[in-house]
Amino acid sequence: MAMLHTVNKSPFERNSFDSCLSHAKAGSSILLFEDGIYAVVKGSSASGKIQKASGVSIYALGPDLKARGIGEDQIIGGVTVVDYGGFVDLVTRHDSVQSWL
Amino acid sequence: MAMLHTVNKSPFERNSFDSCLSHAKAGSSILLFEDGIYAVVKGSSASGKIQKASGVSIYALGPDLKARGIGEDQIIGGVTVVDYGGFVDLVTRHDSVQSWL
Amino acid sequence: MKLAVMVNEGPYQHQSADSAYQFIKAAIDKGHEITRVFFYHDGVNNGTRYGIPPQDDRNITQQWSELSKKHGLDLVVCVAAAQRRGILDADEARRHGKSGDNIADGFRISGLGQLIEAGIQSDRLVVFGD
Amino acid sequence: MKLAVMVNEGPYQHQSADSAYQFIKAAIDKGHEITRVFFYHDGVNNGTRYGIPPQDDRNITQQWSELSKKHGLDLVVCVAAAQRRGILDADEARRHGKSGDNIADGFRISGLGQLIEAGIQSDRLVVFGD
Amino acid sequence: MSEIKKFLYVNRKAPYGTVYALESLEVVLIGAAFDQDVSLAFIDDGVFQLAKGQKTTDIGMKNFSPTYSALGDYEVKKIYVEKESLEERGLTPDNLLHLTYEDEDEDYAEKDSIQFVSRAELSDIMDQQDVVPSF
Amino acid sequence: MSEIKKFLYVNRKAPYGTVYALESLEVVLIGAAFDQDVSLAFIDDGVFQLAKGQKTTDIGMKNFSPTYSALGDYEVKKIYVEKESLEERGLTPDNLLHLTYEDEDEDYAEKDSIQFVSRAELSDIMDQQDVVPSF
Repeated sequence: MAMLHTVNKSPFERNSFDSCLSHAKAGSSILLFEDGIYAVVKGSSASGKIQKASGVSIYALGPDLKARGIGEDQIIGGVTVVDYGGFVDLVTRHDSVQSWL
Repeated sequence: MAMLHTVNKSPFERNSFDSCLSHAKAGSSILLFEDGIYAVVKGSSASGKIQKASGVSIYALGPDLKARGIGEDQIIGGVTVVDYGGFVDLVTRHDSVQSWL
Repeated sequence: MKLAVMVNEGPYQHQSADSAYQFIKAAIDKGHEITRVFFYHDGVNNGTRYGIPPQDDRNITQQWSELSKKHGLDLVVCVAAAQRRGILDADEARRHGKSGDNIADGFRISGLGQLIEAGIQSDRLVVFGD
Repeated sequence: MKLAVMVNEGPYQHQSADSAYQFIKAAIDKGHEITRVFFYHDGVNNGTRYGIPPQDDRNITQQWSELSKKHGLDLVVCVAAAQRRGILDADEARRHGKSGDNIADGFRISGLGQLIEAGIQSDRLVVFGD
Repeated sequence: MSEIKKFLYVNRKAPYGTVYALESLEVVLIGAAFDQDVSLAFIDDGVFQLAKGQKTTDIGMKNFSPTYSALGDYEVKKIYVEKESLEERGLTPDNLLHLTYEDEDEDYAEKDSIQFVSRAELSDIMDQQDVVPSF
Repeated sequence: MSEIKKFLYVNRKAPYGTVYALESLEVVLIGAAFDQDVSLAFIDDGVFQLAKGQKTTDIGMKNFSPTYSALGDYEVKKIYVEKESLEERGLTPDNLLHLTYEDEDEDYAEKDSIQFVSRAELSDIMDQQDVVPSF
């Protein structure tokens, strides 16, 4: 089965992102939103961890990036930016959803 | 001046404890309470960091230890356990108080 | 597809309620059915009609009420969590001898079974929290 | 010594309100003066009298009201934060056309200046939050 | 419709500091009446919820840890505790409550409810679920 | 009584995900009327509060970042940003708002409000304060 994991917390403030990464299986996806989007900022201590996660697709919510002033040129490669409609599609395309609160 | 720092968050869940440790000056004190008390559990990945903090006095709130089932035999050496009255004394004995929320 | 949503935090303090609202609007736009929005923990505070946010900011409770009216959204506030935190409908207020109630239009108070039921009857459960 | 306290979280969801209460009781027992307890952010939710916690649990709002009555504690709820979150006294309710108010005994609604003033006039400010 | 779904309640937060542990347990107890396939996972700070010897009198809050011992009576038998989470926190299985249930298929023999699993095993368990309420 | 106290507002949280950044700023604006010695520190995720180019339309929340630029008019001139916190988060000073105030002692010359300081320097600054509201 393919699971969608969501992370809404800053990877610098909480362990949700680290814990999610260490539990997400190959073939699953992670959607970063709210303060979770900071994990994809280029040059940050968190973004290196993402690049090591193999077989997991990474998504980030565009509206939350924009709100926080993080331009798409500031984020690492390999991340797909989606809007709320894309968030909905991710939920329906995966078999289940786990929120890392 | 001597500052009292308080940390009420788990060192495994948040960065408050790490950030507090890296900002507390020699001569200041740190009081761990609520979920912050988990930092003093012997053998945990957090307690090693405390032992490296030199010149900073570490206190833990007894009522919060007891509530969480952490016995005094489970905590590292060099930590002074206080009750709410002791918390008050720490506040009045230091020049100012900073809460790491 | 049938989607159920749980909201664990109150309005304003955390973004959870805003994110849930935006997610649900987008899901409705795409033709999905929102079987239920279940408000738990501090999430019950979404259901107070006493809030008066600044005029240049959004009114989260009013947004929920309007979305519910427009699309027949089932907004359920957990009774146990609501009692702890002081969210009451007229029945609850009467039964517990409180002088008034504060629940907003479109919200109803019910038990935790409504969350489990939504989980069983929906294709997905999505949780928004802290 | 003169101590001021700020509480940033609502009751039950976080331990902050409980910790602040225990701290204040201990400070009073030691003969210190609590100049003010300022409730900010979700902390304003400590001031609702509509809460009905389970009978085998503590009633945080009632604890505050009783402590205030016994020791003349000044319990101040920030007006801006309270309006956002739906905590109203009779005046606020009337002014904003709300059908009722929900503020508990011993609490009063006032401005943020009361926090700054407490910081200036007290020997220490202690913050309890998330 | 008699579809059985797999519910996994994921507990990642410590008790008392926040209400999530207590109110999550309330959901599990209500949910037990619905005849679904129920599991509980305790990972990260969630493992602290199961610490034995909790005494809350001095913080003025209700000690709800005895309720975990009642889960067996509610037919909640699959309780997964992540080994790595325990170890990182300086805990061993001996620090935890001993939770049991009566196996009706084996003449009501008392059996352990807690299974200590690795992070990798827990990832597999998570991946097989239909509904994952998190708190 | 005309005692001047040193107030340091410590901001450690990102904007929008939680309300603390916004409501902290409201305290600073009100506090500015009290003629105290006011400083602001942005450390950890607090540095994200000062990111330039914030556009909140799509999340339906109010963009309050322009208010930081008004701090100079409120005589709030000492804004400390921790270098290490910026670096760990992949940001540089160029990613931040440019905050200024007019120096009345120098013919109202425009000066930078933000001072980039090291963690060690910020520790010293914290240690000298009388009142440290945190959010």
